Amino acid sequence: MEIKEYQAITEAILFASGEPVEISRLAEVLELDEDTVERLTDDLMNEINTRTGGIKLVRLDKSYQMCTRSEYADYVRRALDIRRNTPLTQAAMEVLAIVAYNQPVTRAFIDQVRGVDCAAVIQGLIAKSLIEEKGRLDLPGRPLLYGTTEDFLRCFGISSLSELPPLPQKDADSDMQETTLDEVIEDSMTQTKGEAPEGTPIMTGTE
Amino acid sequence: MEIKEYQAITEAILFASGEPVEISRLAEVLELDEDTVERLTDDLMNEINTRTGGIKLVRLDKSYQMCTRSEYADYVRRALDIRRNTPLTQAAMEVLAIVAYNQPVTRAFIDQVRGVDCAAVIQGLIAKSLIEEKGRLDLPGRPLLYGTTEDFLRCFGISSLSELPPLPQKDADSDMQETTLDEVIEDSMTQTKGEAPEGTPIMTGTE
Amino acid sequence: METISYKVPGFEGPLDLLLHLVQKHKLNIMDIPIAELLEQYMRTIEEWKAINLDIATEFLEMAARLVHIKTAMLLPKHEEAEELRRELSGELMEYKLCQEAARRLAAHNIGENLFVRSPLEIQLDLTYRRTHPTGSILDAYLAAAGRGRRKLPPPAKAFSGIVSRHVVSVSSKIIYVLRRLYRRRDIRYTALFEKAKSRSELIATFLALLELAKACRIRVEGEGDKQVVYMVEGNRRTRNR
Repeated sequence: MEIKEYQAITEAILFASGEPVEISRLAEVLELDEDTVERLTDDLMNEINTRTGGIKLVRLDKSYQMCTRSEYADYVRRALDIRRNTPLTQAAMEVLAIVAYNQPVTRAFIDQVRGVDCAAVIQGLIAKSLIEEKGRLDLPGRPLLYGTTEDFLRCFGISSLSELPPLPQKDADSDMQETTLDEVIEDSMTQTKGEAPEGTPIMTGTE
Repeated sequence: MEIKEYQAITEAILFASGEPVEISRLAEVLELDEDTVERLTDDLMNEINTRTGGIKLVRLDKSYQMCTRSEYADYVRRALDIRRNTPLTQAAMEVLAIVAYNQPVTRAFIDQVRGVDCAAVIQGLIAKSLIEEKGRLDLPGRPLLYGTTEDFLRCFGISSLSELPPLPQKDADSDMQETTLDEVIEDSMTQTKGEAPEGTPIMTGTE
Repeated sequence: METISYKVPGFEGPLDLLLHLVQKHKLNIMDIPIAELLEQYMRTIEEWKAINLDIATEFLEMAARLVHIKTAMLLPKHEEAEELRRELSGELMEYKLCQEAARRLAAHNIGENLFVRSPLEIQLDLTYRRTHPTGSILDAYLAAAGRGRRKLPPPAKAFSGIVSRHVVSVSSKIIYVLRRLYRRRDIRYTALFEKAKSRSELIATFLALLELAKACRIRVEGEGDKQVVYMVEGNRRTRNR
């Protein structure tokens, strides 16, 4: 088979799936190794994204997805009668930022950073498919862990978490000084380590 | 605006819609007359359908629709099929286990045990035919009850629910580290009242 | 807790308010003048009360915490107060960083303008075909239900207000008090404090007693050194059903 044909099949699959499709799945269907699939899909992406059209391919972690170009959003909305979603609230953005930069995280951790109960906000972000469960922490109570989704990557225009906007590090005027979020969090983790994890089930003390 | 741009918008709309879009609708959104829209969409269709790709445009009466090329149908089907048979997520496994050991159960009960909204996971398990509806509870709101299916038994290599791996017994004292406040209270209440501790760890949450 | 609207206009929570006050009054976040911050904080709370806003528990909890730190600082040796103050500084910096991260992230939000398709409807038998070892269902159950020991989640969120963050040791004291009461139905009030090794343990025990009394799980009778704490019988069942 020719490269062009593999690319055509890939295009058909991405169109039909709608959702992000993993490289491994494409490789299985095309009966090619993943490196080859990656190379030819990157080429396809390049071709589609440089021609004048309404569609583009995005790379999301280990997947590809087909979507519309953002510059035509207003027309698409009008044609399909899509109401604008209410934008993410400040609370939702804060929770999303905590999850994005620290994943996987527990709800207790999110609550602690924000100083308020975030259960409802977390549910909302899960419903919007921006965050999802990522297993459980191996601690008493086995709290759930949350992380961001591929939809999150798409919505924020990045193809992997390494492309998240950098956080302030040595901003001269801020009080942050040289602390990164990770350091601050690390600190607060060690500080609170002695205590029971806050939040859901109330732990017995160790008397 | 250039013709190319109108065509790009049309492409975006047809992509996002998936369904046939009427010429009149396109004309309204593009703010062009229908003849013009027809001409430029026919051109677009011609262009898309003559290049080597996985997508084509079709004309249906007074509408256009974007779809995959039929020669790639088998690949598309295979890709979607793989998607459907990806292994169960941890969340799905947990919901399945809660249903298996406590059936019939309400969604509220499942949500309560896991501490998160499980509606989407439950729907997924129903689609996979691992759980099914088992009537309604005779309570206000008449909540649906769920139980496991025969496919569930096959999936886990057992021939009846009685073959589910037994749950560990409560042991009297070593559990204090992980108990919740409620359990402490409950335990000590049953102890003082001289009742035997119940064997089933989870009671149906429907009292 | 979800039922209480904690969102006071403009503020995401007590940390947000504190950050606002720190910036407004140009306080040093690394070396917070607690007395001044407390005064500003209370003034804001009073203003809200004056216009009949519901003040959420988180805000009151923070007020109590500031008072606690301020009081602790009055002691001649106030290492503990310094520690509490540093802890608060850390939390504020962390939250500030969180807000900054949220701001930077929000600038990249293009999700609204990208449209994706829903998967093509193909008639497929969706029945799950994989098989799993029988034991994996038990593993999953234990993961979800917590070694088979977790029953229904705590009732009515009765204690959520005190379980959070800094005062978390209060929850262990609640258990401590209840456990002692389960052994005997009544206990001398002062006996509950005898084993405490630090001020914060004393405070936590005291707060635990207040919470339990408020939840009608215990009753305190008598005066002075003769006070006795009683278990309230049967209450949980009625509360819970």
